[in-house]
Amino acid sequence: MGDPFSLIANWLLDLLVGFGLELEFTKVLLKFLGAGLMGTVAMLLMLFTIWLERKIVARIQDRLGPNRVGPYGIFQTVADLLKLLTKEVLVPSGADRFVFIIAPMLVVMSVVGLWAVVPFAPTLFGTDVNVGVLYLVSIGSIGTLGIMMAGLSSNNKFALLGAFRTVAMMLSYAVPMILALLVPTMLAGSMGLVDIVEAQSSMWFVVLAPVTTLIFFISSIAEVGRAPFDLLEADSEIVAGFHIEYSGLSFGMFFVAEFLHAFTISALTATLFFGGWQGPGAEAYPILGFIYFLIKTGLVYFVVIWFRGTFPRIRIDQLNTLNWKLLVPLGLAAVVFTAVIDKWAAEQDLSRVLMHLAGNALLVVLTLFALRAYARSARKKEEAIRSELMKPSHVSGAGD
Amino acid sequence: MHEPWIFIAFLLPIGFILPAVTILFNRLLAPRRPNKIKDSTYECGIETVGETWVQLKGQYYIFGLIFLIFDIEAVFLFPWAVAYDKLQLYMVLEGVLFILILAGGLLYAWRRGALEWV
Amino acid sequence: MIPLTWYLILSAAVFCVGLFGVLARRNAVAILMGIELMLNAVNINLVAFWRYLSSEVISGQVFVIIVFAVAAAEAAVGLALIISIYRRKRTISADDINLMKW
Amino acid sequence: MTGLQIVFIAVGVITFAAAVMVVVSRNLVHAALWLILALAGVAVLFVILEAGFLAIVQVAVYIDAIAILIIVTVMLTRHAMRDDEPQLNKTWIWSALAAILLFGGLLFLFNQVPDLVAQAAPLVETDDTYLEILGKSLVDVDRFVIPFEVASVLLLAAMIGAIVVARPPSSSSQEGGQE
Repeated sequence: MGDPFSLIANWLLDLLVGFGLELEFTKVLLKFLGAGLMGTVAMLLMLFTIWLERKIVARIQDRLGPNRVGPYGIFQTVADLLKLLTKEVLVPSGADRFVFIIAPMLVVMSVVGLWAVVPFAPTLFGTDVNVGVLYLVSIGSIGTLGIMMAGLSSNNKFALLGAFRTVAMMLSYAVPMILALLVPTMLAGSMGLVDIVEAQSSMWFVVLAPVTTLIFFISSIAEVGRAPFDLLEADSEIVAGFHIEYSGLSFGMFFVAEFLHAFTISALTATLFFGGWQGPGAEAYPILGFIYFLIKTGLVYFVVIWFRGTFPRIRIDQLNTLNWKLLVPLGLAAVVFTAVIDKWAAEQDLSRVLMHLAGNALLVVLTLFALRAYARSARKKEEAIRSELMKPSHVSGAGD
Repeated sequence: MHEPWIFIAFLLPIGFILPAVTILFNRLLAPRRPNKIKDSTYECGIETVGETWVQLKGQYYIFGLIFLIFDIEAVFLFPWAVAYDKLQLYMVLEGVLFILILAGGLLYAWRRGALEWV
Repeated sequence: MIPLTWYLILSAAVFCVGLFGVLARRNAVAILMGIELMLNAVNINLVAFWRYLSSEVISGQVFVIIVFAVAAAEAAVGLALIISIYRRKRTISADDINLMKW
Repeated sequence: MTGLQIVFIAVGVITFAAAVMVVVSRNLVHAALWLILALAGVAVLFVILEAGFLAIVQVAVYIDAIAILIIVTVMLTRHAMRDDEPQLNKTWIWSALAAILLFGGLLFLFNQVPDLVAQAAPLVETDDTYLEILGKSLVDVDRFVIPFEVASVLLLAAMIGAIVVARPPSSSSQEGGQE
């Protein structure tokens, strides 16, 4: 009774086979239907999450947010969609037409593709491919390619520069993400996301690897290009970055991809580190697991929106420094710590959880010391420059 | 062995076709009156100066390069991480050595100032 | 089931296309692209032979992974060289990069 | 099984056509995009060959990293060569002949080998998945630990070498006006 997903799938299978279809063919057909359903749901879900996000951000900023169309403005996104649907799709002169047109589709594809391996419930997942984690990395990066194509084909130097900056940022932040993904793989002994969720039945990985969780979360927010990492398309400061020449729903697709990606990384964080559908009674009643999954994803998504509502945009050199000088070394250290500690704890027969927590605490302390040293040297440099500028000779020299 | 991939083989084209259909709808519904000024490059109303293909700076290459190296590193390390439970301590340490050698490369790039945004 | 020969023919065809690119293109980046095509053709062959002749041992896969690593290193250094040559000589045409020829 | 054959032929034709476009397109950005299509085709071939890990690695390494690096290089060096210049050198006809001859020779060779192996044995299922075997053999002293560590040294060397070569000369005067 608690498992409507396999119930429906089996019922459909029986029904279609009853029509005289071949079993193998029917299975493939069902997969096709499932994929179509998943893609459609993913795209339609945006109508809701965009509204949700606008509403929450508005509340954080002490505004009302959308409140005209429907109760609480819930149909605002539908109205926006209809408006965009009537906007002319421009292709700028001198643009590389074909590349220009397929770029947003590629971006959406890379995000929708991520959903294939996410286990929503014990019996509800697209597919359990044994290289799931690496799949996330490689398919997610195809979006980078789409952004680059958008910038290259627009025949606009600002689109080109925006695209290259975005690509540089996405490539940079993919590095700590890959490193962070190594840790759950190691702890679960598998790259399949279904296996990773099952390995968290006794203990969520966030307890074993809090530092890694944070690295993954931050780098995936950067990968999406969300605030506070949205400086490359900061609409209040520069024009729009790589999608400056896009209009109508061509632009809308970039928009959809970004919001869908934000939701997807919440789902992935919940899956990889917060136990996915794990919870009391989830094994017996998969529908309960699905609800747990939704609650966890919703909470993580709320944190993503919270980040967006509260953090100021960071500067581009800070963005760069944060990645290469903090997240990547920390990610490398976290992988090494986890690898050594887990094996060592197993050999010495020590408590796994305690050892991991101790290792992470040590990592945090070391990081704090390194940050203090870094901040001191930076302050010293700044003071040196300031005292240089304040010298009387310098001031009078400038007046001559 | 092919079975897990069939779903992906369907989902990726669907993820491509859905936005394509939406944009197609947009094209059918929306007016189409192109003119020269509307189609010109948008630079906040200022006339475009010079050619589009501005010279990019070499820094982008460095970031792509470091990403490439770490990507390959991941290719070697993910199987190692999958087999982690079945490895002995010295095998784990070999993987750690692999990471440390590459961390040396990162350190070099750092010292050379290749990681600065200029 | 697909005969092994199909893979061999496809890989040979891609290899020859890549070879033509390497021999005939003037632009150094295009030459590198040709090399990538050739490496990929080799990879198709390696994986096909692994699958058809020795799927019980893992060596074929390790072979391919090493080829990936070498291809990455080759692309990284090759492209860096092209950028460097462009900086110094303002050309990336393989015809003009002939200082070491005689 | 014919379904798989149809998929193979479609993917093979796309891969080959994309490969041809790589070497003939005048616009280097287009050539790079065609290269990406060819690489994606090869990834699908790996899936058909039941090497899922390698397929994903192909996407991760080639499409996400190497192809992007190639496009970046094309953009960096775009001013050196215009699209309307001749893209092939003077001896291209001989190159084409060499490539065709090589292809003919290879076909001849395939014809000589009597019936390679028509049927692939199904993959043996063991207790360990093949990824585990792969990971284990990479760090096993009796198997591939030397290539594994040498690969890391190779990557280190490539990284340092490429940074040294690609870094702009310290006097940035000649690079004026860059973004």
